[in-house]
Amino acid sequence: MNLEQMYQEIILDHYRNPEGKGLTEPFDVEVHHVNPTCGDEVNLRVNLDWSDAPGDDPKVWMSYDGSGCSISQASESVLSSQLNGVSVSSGMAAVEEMVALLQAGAEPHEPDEELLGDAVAFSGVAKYPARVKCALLGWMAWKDAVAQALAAHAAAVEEKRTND
Amino acid sequence: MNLEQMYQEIILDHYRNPEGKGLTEPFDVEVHHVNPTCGDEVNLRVNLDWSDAPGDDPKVWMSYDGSGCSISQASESVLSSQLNGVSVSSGMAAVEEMVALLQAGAEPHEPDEELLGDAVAFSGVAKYPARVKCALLGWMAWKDAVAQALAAHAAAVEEKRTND
Amino acid sequence: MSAAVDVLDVASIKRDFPLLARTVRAGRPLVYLDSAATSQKPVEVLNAERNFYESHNAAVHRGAHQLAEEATEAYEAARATIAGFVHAMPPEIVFTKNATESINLVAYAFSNSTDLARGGHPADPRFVLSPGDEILITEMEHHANLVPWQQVALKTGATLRWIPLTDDGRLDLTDLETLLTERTRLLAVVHQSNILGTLNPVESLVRSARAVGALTLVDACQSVPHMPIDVWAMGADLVAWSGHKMLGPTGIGVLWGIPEVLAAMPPFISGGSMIANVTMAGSTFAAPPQRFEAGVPMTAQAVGLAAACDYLDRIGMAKVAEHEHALTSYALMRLEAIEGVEIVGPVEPVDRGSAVSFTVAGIHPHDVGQVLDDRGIAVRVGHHCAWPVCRRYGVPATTRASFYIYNSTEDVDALAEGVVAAQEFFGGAR
Amino acid sequence: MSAAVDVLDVASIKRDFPLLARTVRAGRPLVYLDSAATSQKPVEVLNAERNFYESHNAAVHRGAHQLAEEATEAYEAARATIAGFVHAMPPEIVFTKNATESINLVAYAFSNSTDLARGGHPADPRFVLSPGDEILITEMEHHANLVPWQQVALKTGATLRWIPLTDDGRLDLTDLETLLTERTRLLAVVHQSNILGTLNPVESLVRSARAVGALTLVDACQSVPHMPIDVWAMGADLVAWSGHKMLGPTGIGVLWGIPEVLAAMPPFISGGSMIANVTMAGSTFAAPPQRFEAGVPMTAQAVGLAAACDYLDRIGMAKVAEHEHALTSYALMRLEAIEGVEIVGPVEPVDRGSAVSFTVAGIHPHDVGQVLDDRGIAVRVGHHCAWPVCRRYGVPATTRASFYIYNSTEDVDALAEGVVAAQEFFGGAR
Ligand SMILES: Cc1ncc(COP(=O)(O)O)c(C=O)c1O
Ligand SMILES: Cc1ncc(COP(=O)(O)O)c(C=O)c1O
Repeated sequence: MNLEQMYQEIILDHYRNPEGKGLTEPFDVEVHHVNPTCGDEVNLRVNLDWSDAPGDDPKVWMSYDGSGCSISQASESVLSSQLNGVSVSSGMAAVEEMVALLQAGAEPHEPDEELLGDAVAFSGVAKYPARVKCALLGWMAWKDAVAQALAAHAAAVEEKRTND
Repeated sequence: MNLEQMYQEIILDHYRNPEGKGLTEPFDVEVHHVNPTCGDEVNLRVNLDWSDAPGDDPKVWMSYDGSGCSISQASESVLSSQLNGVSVSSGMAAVEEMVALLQAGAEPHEPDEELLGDAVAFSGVAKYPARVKCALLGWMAWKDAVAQALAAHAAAVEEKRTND
Repeated sequence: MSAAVDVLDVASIKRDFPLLARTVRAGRPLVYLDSAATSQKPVEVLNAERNFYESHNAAVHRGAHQLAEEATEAYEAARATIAGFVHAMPPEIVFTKNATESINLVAYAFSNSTDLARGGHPADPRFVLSPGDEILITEMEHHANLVPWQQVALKTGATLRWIPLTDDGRLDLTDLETLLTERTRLLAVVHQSNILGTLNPVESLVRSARAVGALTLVDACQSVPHMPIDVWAMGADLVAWSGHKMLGPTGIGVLWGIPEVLAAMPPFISGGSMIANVTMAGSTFAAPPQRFEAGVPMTAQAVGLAAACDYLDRIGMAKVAEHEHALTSYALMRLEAIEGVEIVGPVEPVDRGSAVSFTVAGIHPHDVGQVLDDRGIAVRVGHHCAWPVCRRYGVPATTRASFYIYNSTEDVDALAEGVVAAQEFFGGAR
Repeated sequence: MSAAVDVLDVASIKRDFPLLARTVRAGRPLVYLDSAATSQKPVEVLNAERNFYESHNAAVHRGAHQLAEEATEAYEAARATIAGFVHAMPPEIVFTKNATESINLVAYAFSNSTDLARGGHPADPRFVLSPGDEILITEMEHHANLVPWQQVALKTGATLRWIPLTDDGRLDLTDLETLLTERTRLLAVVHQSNILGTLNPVESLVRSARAVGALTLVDACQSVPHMPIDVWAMGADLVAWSGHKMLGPTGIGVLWGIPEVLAAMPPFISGGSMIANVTMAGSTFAAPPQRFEAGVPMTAQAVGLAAACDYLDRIGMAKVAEHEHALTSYALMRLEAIEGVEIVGPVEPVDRGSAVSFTVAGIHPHDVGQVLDDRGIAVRVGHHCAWPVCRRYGVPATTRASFYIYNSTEDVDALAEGVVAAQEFFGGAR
């Protein structure tokens, strides 16, 4: 039955018991994303950890809080469990992969389970275009927040250099 | 053949040899009417003659000049020959009758030949809605001009009364 | 467990609508409960459009050839039919692309008149706004009758005010006297809310607005399709609605107006076919409705909408209203009987139409909608372009079922059973 | 006396157009020479629209049910097809009701930005006008690209200027340097004149305008239907055209724009589906193209227009242009050979399209059109919504024949014979 294909047990589990929900400190950037067609909302914070970052690829810590449908809530929970403490580069790769999975269209996309972990459970959502935005809401917020944090960091470095 | 039904010989005659074309003086009111879809234009002057008018029904003298298609030009010529020197009331009745003739729609209108004279020849135009405005251009200008002249006369009388 | 008997012969009506015969998802028969968003089209409407294209298509009001005459005749006959449907005369009917354009046409009459007056050009003072002037709407407006007025306020310096809502989904008229004053230049109000279903007392509101000298605009998107409407009896200066919600094609809307008011409004969209005279240096404009119909119009769509009016007239709008009233009463009863379901809007089937919004405790509307969809039941979920209403009632969104002539009590039963199924499916949730 | 051989297989194309099989007046076969006003529709376009209504109709971008998904998919797929037709990307395509609305959308970007800036609200300076600023058009614009700019000038205090015409129907660019200066904020120019047939050198004009910092808008109503168009290669910021002139349904038009330019433009028509966030106090807006598509759109019409693009693409736009060029050359030759006939527009078939306007000495265009109509030949007579062009050439009106893919050299023969017949009929006139 279609419904179960979309609402995999793993999604319902994340929805019922969301992981890591609640905003934490410290953070570099907080973003607020909304899905204008249904009113789902997420606040998402990221903190870049340059401590043992190989060159320009820091670790990203995140926290979030949000409200919305089961798909958006479960997806944010998976995001939090999957992308906490990963490097920017592998996090961005995971986001790309999630987008590819969800916008697969007619030909199904064979997901990279390594990158996505539990998020592969969202493959069924690709068949429901109206829900794709729900599943991507948190992931797009993460991408936006990280990009902002990187830009802020680059600006700070640049300022320091000119001041020196 | 349809074409000859519309372009009755009498219409073509009036078109080739228009009657009374050219603006004359004196006049009470001049109006300028245009058909915005085709650019046909008419200038029309009326002069009310109250000399032996029974009460409020003066005679109307008119002159005109215009450019446009055969139908509008012929119709203005007929108007000029038909409605020069008639009383306002019978002129207005003729205009009404002309409108009824031209907007007859599916059921043909049996025209009042007494009132319309040569203008009955325009009955074929009723079948061509796009040309009805051409045939009515001068007649509508006449009606407008007479209404304006009557209003101006009434205002003058009223002013005279209050001044007295 | 069907408790009521349908007023209309739904089975026979349904046969006129090809789309309603299709199945969705895994072969489920379609139960279409989203007519407040857009209605389905009877074959008669599709045939009317197609016949126009196949036999009479040409640019209207322009050519001297036979096709152009026929196209013009078809377009103007459609105007007459649509006018008759709401007891109006043809010159009072302006064709637009949708109700949103109709309302914007009025909004731009204000901002354009204000611009013209500022530049020292003639403009009817009723449409010229200054800071201190007020536009009054309600908190239950569709975005289409809210956002344009926010824009007018931004552009002219006028103030936007609104009539608030009561907890049971009606206009709170307690402070009407402080909201509707000589400062009010326009009252723009929805006749029937697309989210709450509330039928507003527009006649009396319009009378009060007229008493303080305000112009009045009624958004009748959700009433013209569903009940007998006499625009003159309503009493407003201007009334806007869409064709696609009343069995007509997409791409056509209507603005009705009192001739004298329409005549006082400057052009909105300008171009061909709306002019009286054009030179490079300046132009003058035709009288309404042509003044507001620039360019080649939605001719085939007007013809289709007229066919829709004929179809509805044959059923009879009083019967349509009666049928929907019965369905709505039954739906309210069935939904209220489900524990955890909360109606957003009037719970009494009095002065309300057939849009029924609700929430289900613990289940997001998107998820309710998904379970219903899986069962072939098409409802709408979200804020229904009336986001402030959701905020007012503290819900992120609602699930909305809405009924029309092709819906039956069985459809209501399917809805109620679907909601229970959603509760079972998400049973374990918080 | 058919001298040329048609480039396209007209007989076979004609069979795709149901209307072209009909007769007019007293049983005359129809010769349709009025495609510059509106084109006829192939059965494929009618089927696409009907199939949408019968199988996928729902409100787009709104529902979570299967029909809503399908309708959204159909609408966005149509956008992609139409984008591809002019070598653009889908987000660069805004749907409107006709080209007139497309152009007004740009005109209102100027007047609305000016209003917002006056009120101290943010607005992109490129769209804010003040006295001293200039808008440059040409003397051969259709009213749709003239009257809106007159209105903008009235509202903002900007000055409207225009490039004059040469005696042979082309733009007179002699004084271009004094007309196009740093004061010029916008150049709005027609690609191909609907009355003269002239094909303007828009690429170089647009380059000159860009050099002085002006925005550029091209009215491509008469070029997109008739020749291969690459909007990016054209070089303008914005390009407008209509669907109904290119085999598509009535009620749909297009505005193409450079994404960055569209993004700088404030909303035009506002309401549902174009917002990002709405509260009673204020709203924010979606990115283009949604920002400019308020309300339930002309969904079925977009689907129909995409089918029209597919149909034309299958023939090949280069072939379409070649076919029309041959017909136009032949028509110019045939008409010029008739004593008393005067072409209004370029007489050489170079840089000109298939709209051929002419006058016949001593016979008013209305009367010429009537005789042609009586013979089954549909042409347009009048000022063709380009009244200033008639004034420029000192004629009250013209007769215009215009050709498309379904016209043949026999149609040109019929036209020429019809003109001679008109001369015979009115022979005795002055
Ligand atoms: C050159 C040109 N511009 C603009 C228009 C207006 O197009 P529409 O009437 O479809 O809005 C037309 C057609 O009438 C045209 O030929
Ligand atoms: C109450 C109300 N007003 C306005 C609109 C806007 O109508 P449209 O989208 O057809 O322009 C709608 C429908 O969406 C509505 O329900």
